[in-house]
Amino acid sequence: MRGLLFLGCTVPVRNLNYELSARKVAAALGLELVDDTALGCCGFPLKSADQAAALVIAARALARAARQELPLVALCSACAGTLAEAAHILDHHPEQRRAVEERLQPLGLSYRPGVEVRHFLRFILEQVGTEGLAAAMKRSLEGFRFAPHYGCHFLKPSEVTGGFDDPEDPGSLARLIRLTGAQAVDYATLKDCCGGGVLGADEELAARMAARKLLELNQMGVTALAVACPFCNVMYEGQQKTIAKRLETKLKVPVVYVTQILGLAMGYSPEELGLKLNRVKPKDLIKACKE
Amino acid sequence: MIRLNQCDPAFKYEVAATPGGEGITTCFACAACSARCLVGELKPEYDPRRIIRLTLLGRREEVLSSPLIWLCSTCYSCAEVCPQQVRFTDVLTAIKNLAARAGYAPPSTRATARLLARQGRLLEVGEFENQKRSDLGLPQVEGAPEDFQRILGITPQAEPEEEA
Amino acid sequence: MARVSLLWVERPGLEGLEPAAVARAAGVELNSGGPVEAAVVTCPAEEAPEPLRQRLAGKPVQWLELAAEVGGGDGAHRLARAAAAVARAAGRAELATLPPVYAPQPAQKVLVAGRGLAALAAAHEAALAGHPVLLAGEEPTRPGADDDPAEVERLAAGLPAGVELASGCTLLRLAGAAGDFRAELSRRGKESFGAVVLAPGGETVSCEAELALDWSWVRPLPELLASPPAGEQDRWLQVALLAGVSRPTTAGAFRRAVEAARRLQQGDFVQVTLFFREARVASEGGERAYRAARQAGVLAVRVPEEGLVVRDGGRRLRWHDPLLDEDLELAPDVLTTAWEARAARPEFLDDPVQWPAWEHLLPDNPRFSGGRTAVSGLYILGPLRGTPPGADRRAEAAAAAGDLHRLLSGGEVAPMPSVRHTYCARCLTCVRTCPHHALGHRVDRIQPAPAACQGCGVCAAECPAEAIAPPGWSNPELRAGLQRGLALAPDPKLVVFTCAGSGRGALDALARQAHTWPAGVLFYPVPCAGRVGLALVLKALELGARGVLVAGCHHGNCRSVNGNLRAQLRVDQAARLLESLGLRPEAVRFLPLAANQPRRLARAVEEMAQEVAP
Amino acid sequence: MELAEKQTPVLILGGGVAGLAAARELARRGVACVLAEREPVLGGRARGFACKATTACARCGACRVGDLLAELAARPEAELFTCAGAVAARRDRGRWQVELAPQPGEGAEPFPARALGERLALTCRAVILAVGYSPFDPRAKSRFGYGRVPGVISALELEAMLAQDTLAGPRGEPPRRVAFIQCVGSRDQSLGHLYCSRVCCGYALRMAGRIRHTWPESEVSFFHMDLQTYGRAWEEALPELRRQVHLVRAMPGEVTRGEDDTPQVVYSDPAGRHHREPFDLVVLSVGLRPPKAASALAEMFGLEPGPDGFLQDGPEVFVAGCAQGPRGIVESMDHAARAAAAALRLLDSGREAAHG
Repeated sequence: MRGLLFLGCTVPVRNLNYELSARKVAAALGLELVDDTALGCCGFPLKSADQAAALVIAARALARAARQELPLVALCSACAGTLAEAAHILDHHPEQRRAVEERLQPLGLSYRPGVEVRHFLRFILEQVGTEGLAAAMKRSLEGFRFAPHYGCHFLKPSEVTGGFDDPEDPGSLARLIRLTGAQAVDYATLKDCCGGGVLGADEELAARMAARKLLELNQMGVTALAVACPFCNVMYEGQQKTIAKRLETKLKVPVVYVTQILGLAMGYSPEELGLKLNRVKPKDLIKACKE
Repeated sequence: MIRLNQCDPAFKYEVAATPGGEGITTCFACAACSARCLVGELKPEYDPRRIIRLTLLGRREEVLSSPLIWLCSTCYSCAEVCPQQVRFTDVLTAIKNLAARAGYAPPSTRATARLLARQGRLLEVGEFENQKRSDLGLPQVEGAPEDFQRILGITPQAEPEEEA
Repeated sequence: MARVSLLWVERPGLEGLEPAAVARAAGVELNSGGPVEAAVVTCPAEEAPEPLRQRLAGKPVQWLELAAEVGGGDGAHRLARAAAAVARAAGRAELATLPPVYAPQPAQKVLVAGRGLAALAAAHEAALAGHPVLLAGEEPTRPGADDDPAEVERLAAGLPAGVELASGCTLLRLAGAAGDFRAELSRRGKESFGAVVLAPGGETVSCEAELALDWSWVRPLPELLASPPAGEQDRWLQVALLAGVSRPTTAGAFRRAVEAARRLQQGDFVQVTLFFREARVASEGGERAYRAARQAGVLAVRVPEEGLVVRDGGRRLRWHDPLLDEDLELAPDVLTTAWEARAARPEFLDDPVQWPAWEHLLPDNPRFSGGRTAVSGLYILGPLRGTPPGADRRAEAAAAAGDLHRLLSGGEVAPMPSVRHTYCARCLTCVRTCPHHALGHRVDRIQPAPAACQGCGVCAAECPAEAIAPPGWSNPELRAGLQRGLALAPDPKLVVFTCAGSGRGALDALARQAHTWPAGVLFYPVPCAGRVGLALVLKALELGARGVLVAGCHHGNCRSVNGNLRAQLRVDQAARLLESLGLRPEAVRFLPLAANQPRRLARAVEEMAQEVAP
Repeated sequence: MELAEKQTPVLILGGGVAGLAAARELARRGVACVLAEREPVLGGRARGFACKATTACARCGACRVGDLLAELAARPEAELFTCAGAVAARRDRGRWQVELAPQPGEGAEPFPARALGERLALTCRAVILAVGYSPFDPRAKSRFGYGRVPGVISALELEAMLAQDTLAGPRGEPPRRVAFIQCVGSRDQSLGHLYCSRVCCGYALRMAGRIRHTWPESEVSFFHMDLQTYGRAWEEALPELRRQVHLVRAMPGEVTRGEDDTPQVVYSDPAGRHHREPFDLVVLSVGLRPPKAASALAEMFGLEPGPDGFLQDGPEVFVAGCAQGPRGIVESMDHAARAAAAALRLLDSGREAAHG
């Protein structure tokens, strides 16, 4: 199975550990991720000021995927969500689609319905299945406790992600984590938004949003918070120190990508999965996987 | 005191006619969205229901000029719990688009457009970044800024350099 | 009087009971194959062996599921309960051997007085049930205030042959009860009817009549809809529609209001603001209509109780919005209100001698559905009762027709109470206390209406002279059963009177679960707790009972309107008497109960049996 | 295969309140009928409902099911079957031919009904469909935590608990703080349920009253959007209701697992203030959905689909009670009288035609 890899803006620059681990996991599962270096942005950052332009930008990516007859596989939840939503709008609103087509034409592109948009983790769950995934596991992570963070655009709006998982009672990431032998913990702020969306508008508010989850997990004590989106990573890992300072407390919540957890269980070394790029490192986990 | 006779009854239709805003009028004020809004929980002056009500009342300027409308984290929780399918996240996107058209957008939104027009992505991928990528065994990344310039109708040369 | 025989059919639950002992204790003979004059059989008719049924054909027989009466427990009190049950049944069997007494036949004709859907549907349904119908009113075939005219027209066009239409004829006065109503009708004079249905069509009344509005300025909603107004681009027309501000509307009125709001909103440059306390969407299609109105752009404003300040007769409306924490003001160009159908009560019902007060006539009691009133054979339907328009009114009319047919066909109703005129002091206690208004006083005697008695026995409990009782439920008969049962029951001899509407059902449910009762409990079924009365409570104590528990229906749930309250009153009275004699007043109690509360009965009986035990 | 055959003027499918009331109405007019109930016992859901009386009857009507059963037990006209479901139907020369098949089920009551033992081909003039409703499955609203958060139950479970005196919190103690959440599965466009279920405000307020009466120290919060009328004395009862029950006008956003594993209701009050309130018990007032068999029956009898998926009358087929739309116990009984009357009218016209 092949997919057109959609890296987006942040991942290829700031979250190389995510990209590394995702590529490794795909390789271990026999999935081919095709690169298209010109894909660029998904359009999400423009939505609030000019959603029509954002839609054209997303449609551009969809059209490029259609040309190659490949599903679009995104690492960033916001990208996956924006692209999937764009496909939904283009398929359901003919007048918006006409407007988009007009603006795509000068680029030599044309939208064709039916392009599948998948977040990488959904892609592997659907393509490989839990049995296939279990078969790819080489190292048990038993004894480690991860707190899954689903974030917002991985599962919502559910009209667009359609039945893959229940955003109100999500379980897909926990399922992936449990496949490694590790424990997926349930916790009160499980469904909290990371606050990344308001970071530009109100830094203090964004920090308070992220802080709720960090405080809970800090007290609970977990191996790591497991994320699936570079935005969420920015808030929980990148901003962790700033948030701690703001709250005049100490926070030490390691943050890893779900792909890194899967990679470790598939037998890759922490090095190969870019764990040294993680800022708040799960030391015990790294140590255990070095042997 | 809000006088309804001085409000703009057409405002809600304007929002409803903007993509994403279609659901605005169906709100029956059940408060489920507000209950699930994390932004609102932490910042009480922000309340999805309040923005909907002001819109329905026709408080055009108050809504469009409010800095609160830019605080949505687009987490879609409100849309998920709404029994009337108002889809507040999308409604607010429609409102923000109207606000931007009316000149109320925060400066960062213009900067975003310029960045995309220049780089095809928000973060620049230059030699330094690609070097780092190749050190890690990752393929090179480029951009296609021309496409973005065409879509956005911006040529980076014509635009003055960033103001701030 | 005839001899009553006990015919013993073995049934599950009768194990260990000696038929001869039961017969002896009940004071009847045990039949072992000889001739039978009247009989009590220990199983239901449908369970009896065919030869036995043939043998008893045509004879007065009481079929008695004795096993259900006996229940579990030890031998002595099972025997006591069996004896009491057989004795009661024997009394009823014996009564049926008496020569027939004169009983007037109930009149069969039904008077439907009113207009619109409810009246027409009632006429249709009563005629279908086989009763001649007089449909009387000013214009019976004109739609009621909130009826669908097309549906009314359809019904009016297809009136069955058995319905006589009397337009321009109104009901002036009414007296009597089921089987014997006397009505005075304009242009027709006096006539007799078996049942009477009152179904006035009602008038259109604003739901906001209590508000200080300038009614000369307020536009009636139907009139506004007939010529919808429009505004201008630079000056929108503001329409305020009050739909349940003074108090929440009915679901029907709310639905009409939101539909009207939607249509008005569709006018050019018209903004409709809909004010209400509760969005009453509990009607068919109500929620859909409410959403459609909002979708069209109607502004929905929910105000709390007394939350809308009305100034200048409605030209300025002000309210507080808690969410915005702001006062809001609207100066409407047009003000209109939701409306509902209300029917005035016919004047003759206000006669306090002839008719019970309105809240007694229409008890808020789930057993009085389908148009029924406290007066047997009198039905009140449609707007006068507050029944929503449309399907609910059709259903109500059908249920009323079913019920009046049940009364007038006589298949089902208790036989008329028997009056011993030589004992009767004409004190009219029974006339005043009969919850069904079945009893009247004619010339010199108490005269029950022929189809009105429901057999509750309140008259028998209240009559100071033991002059009236439904057959089988007179004081002497009940005393006999008590005496036999108590003679055999072990201590503490707790008598539990169980009402047919509640205690009896609970008892049956417990019997099905093979509940084990404490020793010495004697259950005594009565048709209504109101039958028990003071005399019987005291008699039970006199005969050796250490406690008396009367299990009747909850307040507001009595089949006989207030038989339960009467029972409670008499129990309290007995308790006071005991207290004044220096005895424990707790020895007599009333237990409010429902048929689906068996555990409550079990608990109360167990507690009381323990408390009164010597 | 040879089928046992039988003729009857009217066949009633469903032995709940509406079906029994229709049978009683026919019986009172001396018309025979066959009633087939799919479950092993008669009485439908209402039979398991609790009496909600406090110092007075709460007018729920649940006690009337017993009256219906008692009256039908004493009448020969209605032949009652349990464990009997319709599997096929066809019209033939103005008659319905309906095939009943035994349904699995244990604990059938021997009296007044008997369990259908073998397939039965029935020929009848009219069919009354009184197949009731299905309660909304609260799992479909996962945000309310049903099946996930301890202490979250559906209103039907509360009915059973009150009826069987087993109401208790997760640790066996009587509940101190109880929340009712209204409109779970009703008034909901996102589910495609754009209707009010009509009975929920009534049953929930009655149960709230019963809880307050039984445990006066208990506290009850009532989360609702709009109160729907539930009785004639509603207006007068409102002030007392406000004293008894904390009426909160808000649709909660979710129910989460709070400290000590007790449920927490997250809501925003009318002034926009955010709350996370702990309770011992959260009761989801689930709405009424069309009966599960609705589409199969509609197809079997050739009925046009009714609003919101409920059933509506067809040729010689009459719908009674909640199968036609949500209604209370007493209203269902009246509604059944309407269906019975319609069936009688049909029989009557048949007689007239035969004579003429």
